[in-house]
Amino acid sequence: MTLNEWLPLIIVASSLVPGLVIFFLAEHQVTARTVLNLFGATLKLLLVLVVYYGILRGNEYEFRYDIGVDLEFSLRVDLLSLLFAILSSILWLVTTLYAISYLEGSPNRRRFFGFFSICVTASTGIALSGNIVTFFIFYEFLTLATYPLVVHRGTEAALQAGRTYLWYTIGGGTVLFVGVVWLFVLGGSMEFDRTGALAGLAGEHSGQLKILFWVLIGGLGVKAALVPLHGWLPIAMVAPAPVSALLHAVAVVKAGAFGILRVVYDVYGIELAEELGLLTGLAVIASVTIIYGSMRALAQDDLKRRLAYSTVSQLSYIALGTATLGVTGSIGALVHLVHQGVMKITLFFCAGNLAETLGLHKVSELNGVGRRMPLTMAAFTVAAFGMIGLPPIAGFVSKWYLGLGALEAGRPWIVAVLLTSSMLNAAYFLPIVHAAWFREPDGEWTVKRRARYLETSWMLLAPAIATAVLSLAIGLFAATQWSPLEMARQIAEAWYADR
Amino acid sequence: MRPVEIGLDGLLCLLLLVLAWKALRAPHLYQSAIYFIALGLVMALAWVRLAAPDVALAEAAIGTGLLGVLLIDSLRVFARDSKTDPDAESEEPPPGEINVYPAGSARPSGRTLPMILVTASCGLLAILLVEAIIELPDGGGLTAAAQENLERSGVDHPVTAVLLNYRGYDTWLEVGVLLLAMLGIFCAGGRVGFAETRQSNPPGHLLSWLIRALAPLMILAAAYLLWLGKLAPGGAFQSGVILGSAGILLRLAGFQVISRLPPLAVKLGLLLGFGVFLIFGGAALLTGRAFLEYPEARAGELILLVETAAAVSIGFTIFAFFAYLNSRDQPEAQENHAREEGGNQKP
Amino acid sequence: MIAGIETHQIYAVTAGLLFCMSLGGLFLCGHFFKKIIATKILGTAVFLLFISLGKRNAMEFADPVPQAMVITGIVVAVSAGAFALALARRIWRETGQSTFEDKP
Amino acid sequence: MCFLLPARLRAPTGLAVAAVTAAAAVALAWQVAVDGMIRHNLGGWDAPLGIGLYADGLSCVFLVLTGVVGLLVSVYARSFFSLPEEQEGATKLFWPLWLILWGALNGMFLSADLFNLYVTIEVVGLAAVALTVLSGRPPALVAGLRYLLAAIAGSMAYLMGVALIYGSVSALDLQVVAQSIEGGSSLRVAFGLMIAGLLVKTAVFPLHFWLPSAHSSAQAPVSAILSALVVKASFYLILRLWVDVFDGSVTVAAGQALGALGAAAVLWGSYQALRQRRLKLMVAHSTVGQIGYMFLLFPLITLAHQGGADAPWLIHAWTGGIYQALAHGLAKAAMFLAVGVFVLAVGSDDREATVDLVGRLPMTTFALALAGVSLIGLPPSGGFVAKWMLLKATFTSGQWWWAPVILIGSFLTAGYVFMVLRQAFAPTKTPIQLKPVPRAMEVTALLLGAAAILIGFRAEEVLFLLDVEAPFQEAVEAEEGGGL
Amino acid sequence: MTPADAATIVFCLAGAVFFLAGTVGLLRFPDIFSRLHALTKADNLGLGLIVIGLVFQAESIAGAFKLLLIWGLALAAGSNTCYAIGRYALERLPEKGPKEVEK
Repeated sequence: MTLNEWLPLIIVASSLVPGLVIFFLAEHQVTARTVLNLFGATLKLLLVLVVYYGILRGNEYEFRYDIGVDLEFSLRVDLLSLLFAILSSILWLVTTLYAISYLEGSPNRRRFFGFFSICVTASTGIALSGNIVTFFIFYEFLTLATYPLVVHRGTEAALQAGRTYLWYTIGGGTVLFVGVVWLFVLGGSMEFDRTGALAGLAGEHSGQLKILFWVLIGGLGVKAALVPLHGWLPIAMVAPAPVSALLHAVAVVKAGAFGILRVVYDVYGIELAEELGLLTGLAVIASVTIIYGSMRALAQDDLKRRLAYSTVSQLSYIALGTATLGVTGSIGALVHLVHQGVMKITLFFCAGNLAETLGLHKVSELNGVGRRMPLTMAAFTVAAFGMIGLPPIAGFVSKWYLGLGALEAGRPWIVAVLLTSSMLNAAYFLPIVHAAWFREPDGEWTVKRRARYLETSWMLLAPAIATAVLSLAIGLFAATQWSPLEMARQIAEAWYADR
Repeated sequence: MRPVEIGLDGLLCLLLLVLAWKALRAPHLYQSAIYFIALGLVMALAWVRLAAPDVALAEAAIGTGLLGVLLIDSLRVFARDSKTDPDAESEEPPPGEINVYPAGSARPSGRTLPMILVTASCGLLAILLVEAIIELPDGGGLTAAAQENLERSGVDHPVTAVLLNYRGYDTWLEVGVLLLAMLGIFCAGGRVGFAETRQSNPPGHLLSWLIRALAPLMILAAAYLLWLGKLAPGGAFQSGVILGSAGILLRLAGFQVISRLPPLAVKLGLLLGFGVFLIFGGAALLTGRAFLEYPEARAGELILLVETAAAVSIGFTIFAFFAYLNSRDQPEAQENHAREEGGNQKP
Repeated sequence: MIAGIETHQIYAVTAGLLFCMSLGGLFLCGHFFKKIIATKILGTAVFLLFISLGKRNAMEFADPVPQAMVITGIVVAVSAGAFALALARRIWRETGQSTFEDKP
Repeated sequence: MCFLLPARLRAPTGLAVAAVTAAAAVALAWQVAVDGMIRHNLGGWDAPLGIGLYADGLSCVFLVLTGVVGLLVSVYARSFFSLPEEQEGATKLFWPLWLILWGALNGMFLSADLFNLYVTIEVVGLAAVALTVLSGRPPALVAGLRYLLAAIAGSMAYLMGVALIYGSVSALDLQVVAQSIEGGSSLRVAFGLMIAGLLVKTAVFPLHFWLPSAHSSAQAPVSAILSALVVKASFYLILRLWVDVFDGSVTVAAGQALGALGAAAVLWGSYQALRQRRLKLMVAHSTVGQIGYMFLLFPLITLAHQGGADAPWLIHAWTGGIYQALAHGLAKAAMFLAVGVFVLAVGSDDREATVDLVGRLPMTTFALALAGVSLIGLPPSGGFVAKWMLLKATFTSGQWWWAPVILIGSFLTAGYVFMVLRQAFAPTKTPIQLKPVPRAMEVTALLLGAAAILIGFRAEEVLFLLDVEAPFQEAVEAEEGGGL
Repeated sequence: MTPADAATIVFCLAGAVFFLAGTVGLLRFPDIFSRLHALTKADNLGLGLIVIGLVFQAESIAGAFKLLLIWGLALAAGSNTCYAIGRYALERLPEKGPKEVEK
């Protein structure tokens, strides 16, 4: 075996090993833990970049391992997996920094960081899975690794949320299990690079394939928070801010969305999906989710809950783009996977900063907070504008491509959905921005955490600003060679190459 | 088949069925036990009718004799020991009341449905089973094979050959089962070791004289049976059982048997048969033969040796069953009694 | 008709009946003591079948293999019975419980 | 050849013997893997007169499982029985009894003779009951008696079947019987009786009535042995009879019936487990459910016979069922041991008492969680591989009606596992004083849990071993041929 | 039929008659002592007669001796059993009065 074969495994292990080691460290060995965490995060990022470079030069990275009979574990790198892997390794690094400061002095940090690393392992594994079985293994692994994070605080609300989370995700996992086995029986091991294995079956088994598609979507839709399977997401908000940030930006919800991408493009293939008439249904569900999520977000006073519903809504842009036939729409979906992650993590960092520094949790308490915490609110504003879709921030790019794709595919109603949603986005984000900057503060701030120079601890501030700048940058430089947009374009064009 | 024979066999079988029915349905445990013992004796007759004197011996001695003693000894416990519930204490019949045995078949009325179900399914099973049995082919069996190899086995009696040579492994395990049951009984009793007490009412002079006289005779008989096993019905089991019953008789007459032996000897006695088998088996393996394989030339002597060890162990274990169970209750029962009296005096 | 019946068949059928009867008894009898007796009869029935099968050849010698197995079986069954009795006695002494139903 | 000597000595010797036994099992398995099936005629007498010992892939897999679980449980037991709390009753008899039990289990996996199998299952049964009542506590005594009577009835039914078989083919050796067997009602009845007797011992619904009380009232290492190994033994025997002896005469209806019992067990056992408040009872009920999964194997391999011996799902069903047995053995042992640690430390086995377990007994919680993951069948774990194979076989063979059972069972299992773990993260308001628990106990539980997960990573070796003299050779070859 | 055979038949029949009488006695007599009386007579004499009858069929002196030994042992055991039951009944009688004893 050459190094190229081992690299995918090493990428996955680069967070798993630190995670496991952390469990064996003592609670008070803060330095060792921090070093280990940052080392793992940096290493992973570097490795992913190395692999990206290699892929561009035409190298192949594949790791195979036979579990037994016909179960095969396979990690394989393609552009789509790289897109997701780069996103998660960057955001993991940032979030780790943030979490170290955020949780300073709280109990059970050993447990937290251990599971945190394992959680990222799972999402990298999902990204690199070479076949549907491996995908499923990591998908379930992710469920297990995130549960301790959701209930980390151990309060009654947290336990309640944990329970809801588990019932939803295990239920989804079970449904997905059926789907995966069924798929396996129909079409073999389902390597993601052998698209079209199912195409030959279309004539004979089209009924089965249709049902199977909805079984798979049903399983994945739980994590992707498609209505009506989204119930767990707003409740899971009780987790600490870094967890919510990671959960919403990369780990859990993206796993679902990523899975939908894989199923539509790599398992069924876009042609087969279209032929069976599956895409319209998916598009409808996604649209309903977008509108519903936004409406619900409007009604929330709790900042994190509002953000959560916003996630429900924004996530379905990916599904919507997937279901839009045509290169442009697919590009929109792919690029939104990245853009939404970066923007949403910024918003959660900011919400965390507000809560941690001033103890603010409600939208109605934010009057004038821009004066007390200008940098935080600046980052928040950038991300919020991005979400609404104002140029030149990242969100604009993805919405633009989505809309364009819908028109190309001849589905103007999707554009209407996008516009409505953007208006609703504006309706729930703009009041916050307005209140923060232009209203008078209601009274004195009760400061929980002081910093000497800045508005709050730099370790909390830096990640938020960094991701805000990033979301601005990937919007501004979308046309350059190294942007996510360019990557998305390559992926999508590959999918449609043979059409 | 002569009609007389059929009549005799039919009568025996009918008797078996009736006795079994009675044993299961008798209203008193005591009656159940008696019917069961009678069933065992009739069964021994049946074995003889079926040309299986070895089994008849084993059944009469172990199946009925030993188990009968144990059953009746247990009845003593079930009848005498009162519930530990202190409130019920005063309503208990006075000690010495032997005939009031707890009824065994008092059945709550709510159990009619399961009863019908069980009866119906057992009836169905009976039909299937009888049909299956009738369908079995006539003839067959391994008689011929056993006879053919008899010369190589070192003994002249086929049953002994099967027990100790052809299927010696089973016999080894079976000696193991005895040992295991002893351990199990220790567990059930919650105490390891024997505590024989003197009987509260010593038996008459006549009885102890008889038993004293019988004991050596029984040991002699045991040795004879052991030797006989080589060529005729008899062998380790039967002989072991006689040894065991000698011990039981002594015990019943109030002698302390096991308590007089050092604990190590007790353990050795229990382990002897199992161990000797194992040593021979291992030795055979070491000399390049199969486990438990006897060298043909000396098979007879070796088998006799193994049999002797097995017989001693069997006898000893069987006796130990009884000795343990029989002595088990007495010290504590007396203790309880003493405590109660103490308690009564205080208020 | 009657002359066609062999000794072993009479006993074999009896064995089958005994087996079913005692199986029913095992379920229906309440008291531990009777349940134990039922298991013993159950065993006896099986042994009876074995031995009657050994007698099929109508020879002077019965098949020695079933006989040896039955002797082994009797010892095993008696061991198990003694163990069961010991357990039942202990339960009775400790809790005054003599069936599975009554909870003292 | 390994002959396993029960030694009547205390812990250190016991442990040494345990290690030797486990090593012997592994060595034998190795030899079988390399050289193929081994047969040893005891006493130098060939079948039909003598008794043979016989080791093929199937027996070796179970031998090794017993060896691994047995060794770890022995280590655990050594600490457990030196605790002052666990000295009541006849606990010093644990070692001889356990080693006899182990020897008998091994003897059973190796035996090739129907009557000898009867003797070994009787030894297993008696030793298991004796271990159950070791503590001498009244609930254990009652449960033990119930277990004993059920076991005797079961083995007598089995023996009745053996008698009928001897009556029709005049042989007791498995291979000889298998060759000379023909149809006929007596064989069907014999087969039914044997299977029914063994079902009682395996505690398949609705014959599981004795299991929960017996397994939950025994002491922790004993519960682990009973749940992980003893019920597997009779399952092994059913499997052996089904595929090796009655190969030609099993019917679809019989397979479906057994599968239906298994399915009912899965649902009922898991549901009952969900309802229990006491942890040990919950784990015991869970055993009933998990055993049910193993029985789903029978309809799948039976229908295949009608469809030809090279049906592709055969190998899936076969390995799935056996993998379930292995994974459950490891996971359940881990679970009982972990619960044992917990009960010792906290002094209660109420489900609600697991509050803040993570903070107080992290290693034990982890063991519990790993075992739970395998029981649910979440990847990556042995349980996952098992359920994957079974589910796949149900789809391929067209018997899709078993699939919902598998899934609902998993879902219920997830329910009760997380009911325990849910509390584990809740911080305590009042710090509870924990009794110190020997480290070795926590570590062995964790090792078993980890093993249950790890066998999910590498099924290949196990499957290779299983291939030695396996049934369904045609299917294997067809599979391999197709693969190439 | 040899004279020995005839003797055997006569003695065995006589023995059987004693057994029958003893059994009838056991069933019909009112209290424990008279039942014991019936039983022991039947046992000792009936068995004795049958043994004598069988001695005529014995193949060797040793065989005959063994048969007689059986009788002797049965005699000893029977008398002892009878003695034990009687003693037990006597001890209990003052309190309880006559009652059923089933063996």
